Amino acid sequence: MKLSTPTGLFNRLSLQLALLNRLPAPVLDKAGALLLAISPILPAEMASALGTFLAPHARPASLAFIKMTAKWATDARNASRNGKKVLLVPFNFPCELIHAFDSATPLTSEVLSTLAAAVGQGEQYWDMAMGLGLPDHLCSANTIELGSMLGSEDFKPQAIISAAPGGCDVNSKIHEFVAHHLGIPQFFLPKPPDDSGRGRKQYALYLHALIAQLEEFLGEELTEDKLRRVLTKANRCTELYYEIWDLHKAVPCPVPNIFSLLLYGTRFTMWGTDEAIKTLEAMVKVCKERLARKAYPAEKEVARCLWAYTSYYFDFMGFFSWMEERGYTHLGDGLDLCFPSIVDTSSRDTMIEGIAEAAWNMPMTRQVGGESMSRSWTEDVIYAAKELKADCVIYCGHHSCKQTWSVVSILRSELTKRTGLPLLILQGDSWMKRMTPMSVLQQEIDEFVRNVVAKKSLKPRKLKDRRKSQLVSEDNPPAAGSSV
Amino acid sequence: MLFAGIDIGSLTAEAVVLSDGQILGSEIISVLPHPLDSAKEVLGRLCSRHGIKPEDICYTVSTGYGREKLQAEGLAQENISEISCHGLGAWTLCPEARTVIDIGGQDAKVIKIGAAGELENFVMNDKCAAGTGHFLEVMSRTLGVSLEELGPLSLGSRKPVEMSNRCTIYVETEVIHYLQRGVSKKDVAAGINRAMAERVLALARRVNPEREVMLTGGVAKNVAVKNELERMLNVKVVHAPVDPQIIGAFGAALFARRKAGAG
Amino acid sequence: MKLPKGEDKVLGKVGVKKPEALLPRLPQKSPGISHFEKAASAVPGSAGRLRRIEEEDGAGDREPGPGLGAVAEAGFIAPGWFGGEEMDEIIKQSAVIENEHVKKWKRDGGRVVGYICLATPTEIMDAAGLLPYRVRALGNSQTEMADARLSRFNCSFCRSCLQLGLDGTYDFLDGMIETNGCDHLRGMIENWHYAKPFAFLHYLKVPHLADPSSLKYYEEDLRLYKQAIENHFDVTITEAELWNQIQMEDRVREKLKTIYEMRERAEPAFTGAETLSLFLMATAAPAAIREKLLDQAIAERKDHKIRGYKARLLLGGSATDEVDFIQGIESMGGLVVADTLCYGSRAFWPRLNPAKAGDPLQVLAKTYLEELLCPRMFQDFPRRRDYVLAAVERAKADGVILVHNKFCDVHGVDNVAFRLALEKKGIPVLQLEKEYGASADIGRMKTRVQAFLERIGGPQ
Amino acid sequence: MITAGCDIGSLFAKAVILDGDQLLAGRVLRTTGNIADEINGLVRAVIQEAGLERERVACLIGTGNGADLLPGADGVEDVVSCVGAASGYYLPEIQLCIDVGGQSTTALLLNPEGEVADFMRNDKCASGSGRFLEVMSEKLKIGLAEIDRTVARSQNHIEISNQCGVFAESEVITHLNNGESVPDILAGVCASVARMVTAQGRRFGAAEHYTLTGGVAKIQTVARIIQEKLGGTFHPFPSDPQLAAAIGAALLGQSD
Repeated sequence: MKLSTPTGLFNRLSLQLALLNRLPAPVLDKAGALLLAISPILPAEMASALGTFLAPHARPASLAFIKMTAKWATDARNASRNGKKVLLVPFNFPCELIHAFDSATPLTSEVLSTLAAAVGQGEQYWDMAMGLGLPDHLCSANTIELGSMLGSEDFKPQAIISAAPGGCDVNSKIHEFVAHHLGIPQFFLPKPPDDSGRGRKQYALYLHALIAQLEEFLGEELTEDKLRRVLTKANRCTELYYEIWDLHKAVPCPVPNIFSLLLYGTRFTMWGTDEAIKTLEAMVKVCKERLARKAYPAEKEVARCLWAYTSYYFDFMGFFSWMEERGYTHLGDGLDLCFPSIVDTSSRDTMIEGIAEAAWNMPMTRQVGGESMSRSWTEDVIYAAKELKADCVIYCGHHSCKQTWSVVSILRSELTKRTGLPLLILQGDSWMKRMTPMSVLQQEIDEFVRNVVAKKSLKPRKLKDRRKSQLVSEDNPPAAGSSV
Repeated sequence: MLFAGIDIGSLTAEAVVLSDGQILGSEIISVLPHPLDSAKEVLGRLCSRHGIKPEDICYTVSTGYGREKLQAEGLAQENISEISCHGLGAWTLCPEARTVIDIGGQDAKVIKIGAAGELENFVMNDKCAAGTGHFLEVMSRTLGVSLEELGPLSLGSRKPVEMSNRCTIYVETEVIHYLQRGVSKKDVAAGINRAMAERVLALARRVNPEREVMLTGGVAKNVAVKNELERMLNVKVVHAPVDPQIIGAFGAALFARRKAGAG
Repeated sequence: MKLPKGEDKVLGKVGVKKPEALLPRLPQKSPGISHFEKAASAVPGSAGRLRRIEEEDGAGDREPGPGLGAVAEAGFIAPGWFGGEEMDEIIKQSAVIENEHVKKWKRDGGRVVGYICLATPTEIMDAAGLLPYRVRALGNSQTEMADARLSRFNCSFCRSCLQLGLDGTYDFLDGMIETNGCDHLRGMIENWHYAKPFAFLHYLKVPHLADPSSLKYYEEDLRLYKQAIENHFDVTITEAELWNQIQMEDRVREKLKTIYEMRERAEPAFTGAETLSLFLMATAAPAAIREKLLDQAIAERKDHKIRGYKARLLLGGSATDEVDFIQGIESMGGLVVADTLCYGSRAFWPRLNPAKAGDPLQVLAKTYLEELLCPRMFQDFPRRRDYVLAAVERAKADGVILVHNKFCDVHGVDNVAFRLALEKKGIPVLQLEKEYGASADIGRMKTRVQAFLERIGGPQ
Repeated sequence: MITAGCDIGSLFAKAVILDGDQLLAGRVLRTTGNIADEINGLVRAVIQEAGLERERVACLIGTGNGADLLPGADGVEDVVSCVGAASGYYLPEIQLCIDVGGQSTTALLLNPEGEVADFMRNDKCASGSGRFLEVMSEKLKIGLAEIDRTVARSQNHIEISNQCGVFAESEVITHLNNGESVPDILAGVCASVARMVTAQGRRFGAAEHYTLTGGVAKIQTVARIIQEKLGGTFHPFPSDPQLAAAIGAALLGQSD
């Protein structure tokens, strides 16, 4: 092992995770407890990240998640040694397809950026991309990871798959730029924005073409057996996904806030693997036990918040536990709204069809990649808000999400009209603290909950009988001597 | 023969008069609302201080925001962009520094100069306007110190505050927030200077700065920003032998001398 | 302090030219005399500040003609250096949204359908007897109605278009063809339709790839688009009529190309601002008029020569219909001799095959998809790059200005890749990020452009 | 009951004394770094202005970003609650209150009971805020109090189209360099602020009856353009609109 400190984002992260992965599970668990025990002497932010991840009520699932992520990163790290190729995929891509190949391993760029944000390393890689002159309105979820590839001695993937055309211009564009810049092949799974069935058919064609291209690129046939092996496990993941979904419905919510992230973190990286099943099972177990105990971290559940798109990841995940402490339940965000289906594993065709269905319903692809960006998104948010008994919806307003920003005003009016639920629109970058500091975001959420959401449950403050009043008499003008 | 360069920026106006290739005198004032007034004022002061008559100046080049207006109104024979002027001025003073970072009131620019002093490339802040002289001006005012004090003030800071906002107007509130909560001016000033340097850094990266860099404009006088830039960019900031704020006007005067055929 | 030796040479290299280039901002109008005759009979010294660039070459100043006042009253700054009756008229008409041709068409009972994206085959609308109108914002920067719906993070061009949609400027439209040109555009049309429903809205779904299956899909989509038009407007679009329109459109493209060739000459016949005006006119007038206007402009400028500019520039980048912006660049002496704009060469460079063989929709699909030169296509960066490089070479551009509207992701990123490619070839590039319609922003832009012109020198 | 409200915002601190719902005194102060002393002084001054002893004030409520800095406060309220309370109480017919503060614009939707039903802050950039207007008028060397008088002399419409405060400043400089007059440019700045505020005001759809609060509402030029653009019926806040949050705080101090 080289002794010098690696510079790139992936190199650093995967080394840290690889070290973790070497630890036997009981040791890791103990290490977790130990880390938590010493957290008061750690820097405040680091402590908050550990506090969130390793908080006793989430720890069994978090540890499983860390192990799973370590396996995911280590597989990519050791890929060339094991004769495998690393394919960089976006979050809105069914990674189980790549897991089905023996000679490939998927890396998800947004997840890497999120992990970087979780350990406070995002900004430096963003700056590397900016150094090339790239515009500052790009998506940090991609630009952080890709900035590292472009600007440092980081690991490079062998190919990029882009599933964003149709769902997100920014992602598609930055993928294209990176592929071109690094001189590696780029494969596509574009989404036709068409709800008539014609688009879905075309999408399946694109997927078949993609599979053929991958088979050729990897020199490996994607057999029925391989698909069945992965998709059987993916089906188990799907069952667990809906168990967690249902558990969200209980009041107070037994699902720890951070599970939103763990759930889609699993979906985007290791879906269809044993590690994913273990992680999801651990999550379900935690939730069920908490449900039985009616456990809730705060004194009481003050607000049940559904997040319309992404959450905030830049403050070492402390944001999730901050919400919990205040009695704000995070019911999941837009990235959790991927509604997987059980795949028919009877033949290669049915299985590929199942993957197409899964891809079609990946977050972002499903919502803003729909024929109408506002309608598909609105329907999903309203459905989830009703199902999960949300009493408010929060839009994080990541500045790069031009699609959601374009139609969030429509979402708001439809939401108000059809459910009466209020929508808080925040403006912060999900992955970088530069845009809006967490303290400001927290203040705004507090103000929103106090004044709009939880008002009913608070002590009513009756002003005297309302009447139209002269505030001041004519001869006593107020604020004399006051200046602007 | 006398040649003049007048640089009307958004915050300050400078004038330089050259005589026989030497700087006869220079003057800096805060701008007045109208660029013509600024030009007349700054040149007038310079002339009276050095006992010369404006008519004695045989060629004038204007630069900076007010450059076109000055020419249109006959106060200058020619106008040249501040980028070329800063480049030529800096190169003339210090030919080994091929990268010039000029932080003006509204614009920050990084200029690359060729071996013979020609303008090779430049980048300017097109993004958010934070990272300009205006930023430091607002912040020093908020801190209640002069622009000149902002640099030395921050030198002893061990714990610079972190400025998490990008927008100048929001950072101002952040500064107020820190001050109101009892953070020392030293640490706040250090945070401001670091934020400033970070913003310039992103710009500078785009042109691969050379080992030796010259800072021009008012910010060059801020020792903390200079130190931060040296550290972050891994470069050596060379000192201009004149007030770094007059380098634009100096470059303009050099152009004037050239244009008059006296070069 | 002594200046170091060699300073003289340096100054020569920086290459600053006498800034005479305060170009006349208004077209001249003098009935009966074409502009070159006017140029020859110009009276020196009379035009004051509105001096022409050619004065350098001894052509001298000339009197602003009559008509100038009338144009000024129309409330826009026309882009011409020269008038010429037809050009004046075109420039004047292209500076209003509901121009006289549109008004007349409506008065005569014609119907107008809007579109924005250049992946929209207008031949189908023409064949249905409709007037296809390419939506534009003409530098409008007041967007408070749009800002209540779209966000500050949305492209300011789209916000400007939405504002005009909501404030009634576009009430003359009888329908709209939407495309998934980019995310901002989709959001803009969704909000427009949500707040103020179109009488007719059809969504043409353009694939982001141009492989055979995408082509087939798009061809089918064109069929749906044709049917939607037929159903709503109660017309039948015959194959013969489609062929006619394909031929007509190809002739228009040919003429536009001729204009671009005339502009790329060593002594260009059109300024960049004039060319944009012509283009705008050619996408907002009935078919017959489009052709006629272009013919007239070509005839009028056949022997016209623009000289004395400082540098030849290529302008590339995102959707811009701002004549003012180009004029601002040209007023500093940087003549825009070529462009790779979406309101510009990219819209007509690919030629149609008018051979009347096969299915006309197939012909349209091939041209409009396979040859679509737009960063929304995520597969063919090399083709777009080569297109830019070829244009630079053809027009003998001294430098390239790449511009994108703030928050335009597809062009913002493509421009970086173009810049890297151009710089590799030693071609100077200036990259600008700007707010759409901020005409006063030209102050900020001018510093950059002037420095860029000083950098590249150009013909002395 | 006599109550006091103190609103410590990003640029200004405001304090009022209410007797029931009658305003006895109100003051506005531009704050600097030395906030604790300033606030103390402000509260003392306003109590004195009301001709009272400190003991007579039954309750002192703080609000605003700096509410935690208010010494001796009996409670803290959100700005939204305060502005909502004040505008809803004194103007029962309004459905919308647009509060233009030092660095943000907030649209408050009020229910028929005069309570805050929903609210929305403006986008990330500070344009359309009091600070934006201040920065621009500083550039033109015009005090905020002189804006209306200066704009009255405007003869031409100049458009300021940049939304970034600092870039808009460069636009202002460009106009100055082009020889445009200060009144004309200032009129453009006011129109630009008014457009931003209007856009925010429209986010909840059209309101029949509304009011404007915050310091910017005092600038007649801006308020007038907003009224023209928004339509509906404008109800002026019955006192200095910059005091609205402080008045609301004092009012909420009476509610127990």
